[in-house]
Amino acid sequence: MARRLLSSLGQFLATLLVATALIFVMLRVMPGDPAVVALGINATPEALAQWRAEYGTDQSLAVQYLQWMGGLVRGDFGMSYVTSQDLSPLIADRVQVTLILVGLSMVVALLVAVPLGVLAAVRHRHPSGVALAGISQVGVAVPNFLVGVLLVAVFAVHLGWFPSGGWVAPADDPVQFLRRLVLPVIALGSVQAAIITRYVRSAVLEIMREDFLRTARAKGLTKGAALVRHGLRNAGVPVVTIVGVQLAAMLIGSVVIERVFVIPGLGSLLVDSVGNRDLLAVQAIVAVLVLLVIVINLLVDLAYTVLDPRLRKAA
Amino acid sequence: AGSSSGGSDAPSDAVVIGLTGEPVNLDFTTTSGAAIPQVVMNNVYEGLVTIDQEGELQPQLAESWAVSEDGTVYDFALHDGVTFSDGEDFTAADAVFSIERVQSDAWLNGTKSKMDVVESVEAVSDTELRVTLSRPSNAWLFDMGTYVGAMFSETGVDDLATKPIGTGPYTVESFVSGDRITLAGRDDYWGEEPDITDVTLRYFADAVASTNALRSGDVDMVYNMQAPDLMGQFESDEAFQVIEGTSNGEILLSMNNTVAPFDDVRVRQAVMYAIDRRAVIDAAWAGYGTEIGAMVAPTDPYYEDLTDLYPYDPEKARELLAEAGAENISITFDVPTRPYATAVSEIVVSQLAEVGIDASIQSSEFPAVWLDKVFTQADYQMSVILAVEARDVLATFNNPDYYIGYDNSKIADQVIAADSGTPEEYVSGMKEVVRTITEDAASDVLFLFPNLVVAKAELGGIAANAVTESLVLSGLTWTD
Amino acid sequence: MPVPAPSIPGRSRRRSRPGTQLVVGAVLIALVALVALVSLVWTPYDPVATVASDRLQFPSAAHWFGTDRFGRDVFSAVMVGSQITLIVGFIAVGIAVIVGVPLGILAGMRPGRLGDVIMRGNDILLAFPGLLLAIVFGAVFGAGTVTAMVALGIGSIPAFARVARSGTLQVMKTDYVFAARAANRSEFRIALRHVLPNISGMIVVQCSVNFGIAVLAEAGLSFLGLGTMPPTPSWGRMLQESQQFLGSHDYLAIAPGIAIAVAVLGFNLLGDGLRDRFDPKMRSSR
Amino acid sequence: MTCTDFAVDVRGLTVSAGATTLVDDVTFRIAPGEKVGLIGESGSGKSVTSLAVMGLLPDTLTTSGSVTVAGSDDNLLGRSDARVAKLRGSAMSMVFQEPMTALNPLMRVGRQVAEIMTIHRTASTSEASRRAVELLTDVGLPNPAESAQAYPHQLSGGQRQRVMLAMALANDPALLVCDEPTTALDVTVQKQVLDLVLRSVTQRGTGLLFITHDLAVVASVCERVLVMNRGVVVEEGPIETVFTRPQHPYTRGLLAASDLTATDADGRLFTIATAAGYDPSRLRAPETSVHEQPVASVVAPAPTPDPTPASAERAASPSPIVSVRGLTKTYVRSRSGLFGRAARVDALRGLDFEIHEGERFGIVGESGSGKSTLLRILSGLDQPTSGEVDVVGTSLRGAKEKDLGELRRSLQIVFQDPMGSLDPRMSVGDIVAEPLLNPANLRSGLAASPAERRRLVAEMLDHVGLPTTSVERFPHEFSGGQRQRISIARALVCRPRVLVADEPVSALDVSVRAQVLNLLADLVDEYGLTLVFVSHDLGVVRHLCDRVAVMRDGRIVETGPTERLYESPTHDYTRQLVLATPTLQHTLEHA
Ligand SMILES: Nc1ncnc2c1ncn2[C@@H]1O[C@H](COP(=O)(O)OP(=O)(O)OP(=O)(O)O)[C@@H](O)[C@H]1O
Ligand SMILES: Nc1ncnc2c1ncn2[C@@H]1O[C@H](COP(=O)(O)OP(=O)(O)OP(=O)(O)O)[C@@H](O)[C@H]1O
Ligand SMILES: [Mg+2]
Ligand SMILES: [Mg+2]
Repeated sequence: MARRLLSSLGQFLATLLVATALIFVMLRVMPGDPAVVALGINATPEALAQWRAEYGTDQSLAVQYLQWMGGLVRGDFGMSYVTSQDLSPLIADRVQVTLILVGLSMVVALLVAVPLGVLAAVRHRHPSGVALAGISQVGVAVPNFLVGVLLVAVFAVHLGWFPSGGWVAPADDPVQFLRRLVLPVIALGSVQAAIITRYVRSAVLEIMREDFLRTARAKGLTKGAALVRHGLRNAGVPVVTIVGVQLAAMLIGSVVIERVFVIPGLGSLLVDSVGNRDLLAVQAIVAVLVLLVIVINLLVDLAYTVLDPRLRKAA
Repeated sequence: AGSSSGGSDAPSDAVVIGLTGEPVNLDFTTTSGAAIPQVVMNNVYEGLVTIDQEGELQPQLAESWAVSEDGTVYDFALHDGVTFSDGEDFTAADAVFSIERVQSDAWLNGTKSKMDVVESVEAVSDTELRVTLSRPSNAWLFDMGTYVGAMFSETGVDDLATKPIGTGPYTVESFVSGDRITLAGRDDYWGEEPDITDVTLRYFADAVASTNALRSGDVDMVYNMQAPDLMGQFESDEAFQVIEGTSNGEILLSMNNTVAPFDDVRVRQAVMYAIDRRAVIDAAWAGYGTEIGAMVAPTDPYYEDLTDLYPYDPEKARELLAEAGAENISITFDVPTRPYATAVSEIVVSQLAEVGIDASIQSSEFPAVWLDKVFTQADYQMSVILAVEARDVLATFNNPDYYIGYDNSKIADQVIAADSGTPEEYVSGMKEVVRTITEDAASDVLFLFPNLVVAKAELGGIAANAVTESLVLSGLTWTD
Repeated sequence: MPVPAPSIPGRSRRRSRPGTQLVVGAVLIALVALVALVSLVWTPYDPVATVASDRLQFPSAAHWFGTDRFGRDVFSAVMVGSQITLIVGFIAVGIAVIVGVPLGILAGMRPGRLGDVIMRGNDILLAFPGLLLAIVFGAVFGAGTVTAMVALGIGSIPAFARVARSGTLQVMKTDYVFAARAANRSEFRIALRHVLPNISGMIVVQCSVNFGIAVLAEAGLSFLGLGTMPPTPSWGRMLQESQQFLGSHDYLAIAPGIAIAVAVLGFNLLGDGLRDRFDPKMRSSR
Repeated sequence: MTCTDFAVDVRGLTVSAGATTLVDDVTFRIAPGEKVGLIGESGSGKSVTSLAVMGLLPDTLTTSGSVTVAGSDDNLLGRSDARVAKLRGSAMSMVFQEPMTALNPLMRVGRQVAEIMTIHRTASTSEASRRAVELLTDVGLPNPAESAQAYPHQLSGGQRQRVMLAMALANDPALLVCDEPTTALDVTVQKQVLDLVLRSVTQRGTGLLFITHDLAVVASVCERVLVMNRGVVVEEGPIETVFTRPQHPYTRGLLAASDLTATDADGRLFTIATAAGYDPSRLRAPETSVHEQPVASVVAPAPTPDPTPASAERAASPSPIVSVRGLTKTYVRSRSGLFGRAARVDALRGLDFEIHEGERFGIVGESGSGKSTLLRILSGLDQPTSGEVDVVGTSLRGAKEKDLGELRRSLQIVFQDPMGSLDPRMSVGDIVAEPLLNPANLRSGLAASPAERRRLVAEMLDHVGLPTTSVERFPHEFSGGQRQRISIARALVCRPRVLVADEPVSALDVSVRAQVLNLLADLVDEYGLTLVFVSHDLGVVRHLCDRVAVMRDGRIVETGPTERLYESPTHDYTRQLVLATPTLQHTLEHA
């Protein structure tokens, strides 16, 4: 167990190192001189030179990379070329927003999807099960931004039940915070719920064919009880996989929903920074997103170990 | 910062305004773009003079001023008892500092050239300021009413990007990038204190989101609304008022005069004939907008209706193209990623196709890519942009190094003569200049951009005419 | 009988008739493909020509899905939009297959150091979701259809490499591979003759799944303005543009919305159907 | 344990899937303490019958008839799942075939055993866990307290099967159903488990329904037997009677094909088709026949057309075709799933032996003893860790792929799983032709042209008794026995000198097994092959081979001529193995 953890951690760090190098190189190819972008159109050559010296963009790439990495290790993303603001607090803010949005949506999705998926599997021959499977299939096919746009049109604009978007920090006003989250979480969560329902259904269907479930029934459990006691945890492994994959995809995929609901998340910041050619910001955001994805993958790996004793090394 | 939920239950001294196009920071001395002065001018910063809703010069920090006979010496009498938001007194010394700062290296914004005519500035006393110009200029005092003329505190320029300090009625309370800026009214404002003391400017990445927020009561006013097709829905709704203000912004179909095929005046003229500007306004901007024919807003003193110069005439366009040997040409069309630009571009492409110009759209992210590629490097053939600055016809065409690349040899002397002449000579001279530019089809001004404002019916005092970049907040008030 | 046969990838032993999912999926995809093909030679109107006098007309006999704010025929635009959708899907999936599958097979056939290196690289790539790549590539190379499909393609390489590797590992354990090696067949021949055909089922399933993902991602990118550029019709951008007409001209959102859903649903159903057909046991790639 | 006079009473049980009837009108009754066997070939409906009794059939199947279990008075068929669930695990229990998958991999086995008691509230939670350890002790699990804490994957197959048994017996059921509980186990382990089952049911007076395809096993466990064929019970009666005086031809066929010591007039094993000539009563015959038969079997199937009959004693042959010195093989596993296993596995720990041209060399041993590893090394598919291996003049130590062309021309393999060894995506023609594409073969001009290759393939298919039209078809279109023929055809198409076979018949039904063994024997003779034959089944090796090596834990513990080894094993382990292998004769004698 400890060794597995250690090797997971080692892999994690190596992945991170290579990934950051990749990000750095990739973004150096980006067109547009950051100095010109930052200073605007009529800046004098001296001003540009001064700016470059100040921000270190006149240094060699290797030096720039090392400086950047040095900052990363200290949790310092540097200063935005465009806004001249410290990126670290800004990104920290945005990460928080995205994590809340994505996390909450996933929780909601799981709360809906697990029971529905199990139901759809157990009743896979009944009309209700078939209907559930069909609904989830359609749900997967609907783009979440369409759901978002429709939710706004109906519940915010027409009925006025919820705000059409925006973000209020939970500490500032918990009630507003929650009210504003309702629609985006539904938009993001409902499509996720459809995806996860499909996976839960097929995982449970597969588990229902397993011998040990028959054993459990032979012990005197009814079908349902056998499934609950013995099946669900086993079905957990593929579900954890898909939850990990979806979480990783949502971190960036939520940008569309952030746009629809005017939520200042990390993805929106990325798109804005790309538009502003805020090189350092883009670099930092991509690094953070990649870090989060890697962390999710690591957690998924650990979750397997917790769920499945076969993956644990003998002590 | 988060309590500004707006809506009917909002306190009567608060207002939430929805905007699109967020400033990246608040320092217009180093960063270009209209978004910054929109927030801070007249609200946080003030100038010696200001420009009112009708486009007229009005005193602001200067009580009055006198101009010498030869038009080169301006004597300003400044208000007494004006303080900056950091508590410092505003004196003539600050004015000297501010004007000289524009000329120094600290000011990086390109508009600093507007201060080039200033030869010297001196503080005669705490409330007396003398500015000497190198030559008479009709334009200079007007420019002093824009953000070039903003008055800074000598001790308050350390962190312009996030903490602007001015003499205006508001201070910036918070700036949540990607979301909102909040302004708070000052208790110690020297002038009349505004009714609304709690202003939240919320920024929306797209126009529909901002109107949705208005409908759902999250914002009280959407200023410079970018989804004109939604106007109809608001017009028919009692709860809202819809104002079509004027602006100084022209939608300019820029043609690069230095590269083929637009280095040929006939091709440029063909484009002018090929485009049905009324149809462009109708399709791209739901009919809101005014044909003006040249890059001069009707609020400018030297405005002249030139819309008849190039009527919609595709036949003529084809003839001109044939004459220029430019039949069935292909061009690239760099379109900045702004709603008006994408909307305009689609119909322009379609109309150009009618006369045998195959324009392929290339999207340029705005501002960064567009500024870099089109504006700075002039690496483009055709583009479209909303030119928002006031009285910018000369900035655009009287400079062969500008991205338009218009050959200004014909107008350069006329311009100096007009600027240095009497106000009457100024007006007639400028009309002449503008006519020349238009006849040369330097670029096509598609229409004057409307400043569409939608607000709750009870909100009064909306400064709907965007004569300068500034959005004046101090007049706002709830009317019931 | 006494010892259970290992799960062998490949065709199912019973030649069952295709399931409803497969049929419905295939029909939907055929529909989209047909529309795309027809739109190559014929659309009711020129989908990009603006007709100012015809703007914002509700669906009618003349314009089945109405017209947009430029007076363009929505039906024609939806038809042509299917081309972009299919092309993006094909290229994205194609890139992922062409790069991912050989890498996965190589990693599976050389489970030692080489395989480890490949899979580590794959894990790193896994940390870059396709949408993220598309946004960043858009910044680097300019946003557009090509950038989007390449980015989405690269983003799906890990999925294919994983599937191919896990399939290859299973195939390499089978006795028929041992038999082929005992017949002195070269590794390359084994990969070609035994591994590839036997994992092709899983690959096809993965293709179908990723096709759906690519279609959705392209729509999302276009919605953000980072995908297909105007005036080329794209369903995602049509949806984005329809937003300001919601409530007054809903049909502008409905047509592209349904088109996206039909395409994605089609590919997902096809994928599920194929999965059932090829081998229900072979689904998880982890 | 109940006042009823039966453990289970099944009447007119019919199970159908749509239009097809899987089980047709089956009626039987098992008295308390009675041990009844249910035999029949694969697919005859044994499992369906047992699942129907337990109420575990999938919903897609429809049932009629009646099943009554002691403790419930009415027909269980058609009752709700909840109703029947109350009886499962208390009144009736079941042990399944596959010990690898029948236990929940995520739950400690102690809890799984305890659960059956808590479900039926026969014990409180704490009591149940205590009882679980007791039960595990009863079924002879080593360190029961510790084992209770283990997860299934940490136990061996035999141990898992004991856990299943402990579970099944926990609530003293009136009926225990065992569906092939030992087929996945080694013979020695099988013997232990069978003994355990017998002991347990006898002690508790439990009625036993024991399902197997292995006649010897059923003879050693049961008193009464039902013979099933295509869903119909064709014969029923005491073991004695049924096995010695079978009334139904199918029963007779099964018996004949199962008896590897009996051969027909041509010296070939009986199949169901040729069973008419079989005399089942020989199973009952006194001592003499036991002596006589093996002799006959050695003599009979060895017509030895080989001019130099391979005698086991003739070790002095000049150059052995296979020669192995100090062979070891160590696998380094990246991830070890097994309890306390190190990452290194010594699969082979120093082997020395020789095989001579024309010899039929058998290798027996239990699962994991290294038989397959050895074969893989002999065929150049794996590298030895140390030691010298010479096969048909090629030294395999450190040999590169390109040096092996000759070896692969001369040595071919037949594998155990008839489906898994044929690429499902290739036509039979392509499969069989594959060895001909060996560059060494192409160079030798054996089958340089496609036409020539087609001819050779057709000829070979004909030889193994498959129609020539088979070339166009795909493996899934063939039965298990036919597939094994394809495998054999592939192995022999390039006329190798050595044929290596890894458990080629253990996945086959007895009747098919006999056919395939006959075919192998014929072809080995005809082509003058050297045969290396691996099996865990002593009977098969005994029938086919003239010299045998017994493997255990990566070592050869004993080698010698087949008969000597069987009659007078010198090594303890060999003796154990021989004793543990149930044969019809033995069990019937001792019945
Ligand atoms: N759920 C089912 N649906 C349809 N047919 C089935 C089902 N289960 C089993 N069968 C069929 O019923 C027949 C009898 O199967 P069963 O499993 O009882 O055979 P068996 O005698 O136990 O064979 P084996 O020795 O291989 O276990 C087979 O032909 C099988 O294909
Ligand atoms: N590729 C491998 N990697 C690691 N260990 C292996 C490998 N192949 C075999 N082993 C191990 O080597 C030992 C011998 O295995 P082998 O397959 O030769 O046994 P066997 O006698 O053929 O058994 P069976 O009768 O079950 O087929 C076992 O412990 C097995 O787990
Ligand atoms: Mg069975
Ligand atoms: Mg083996």
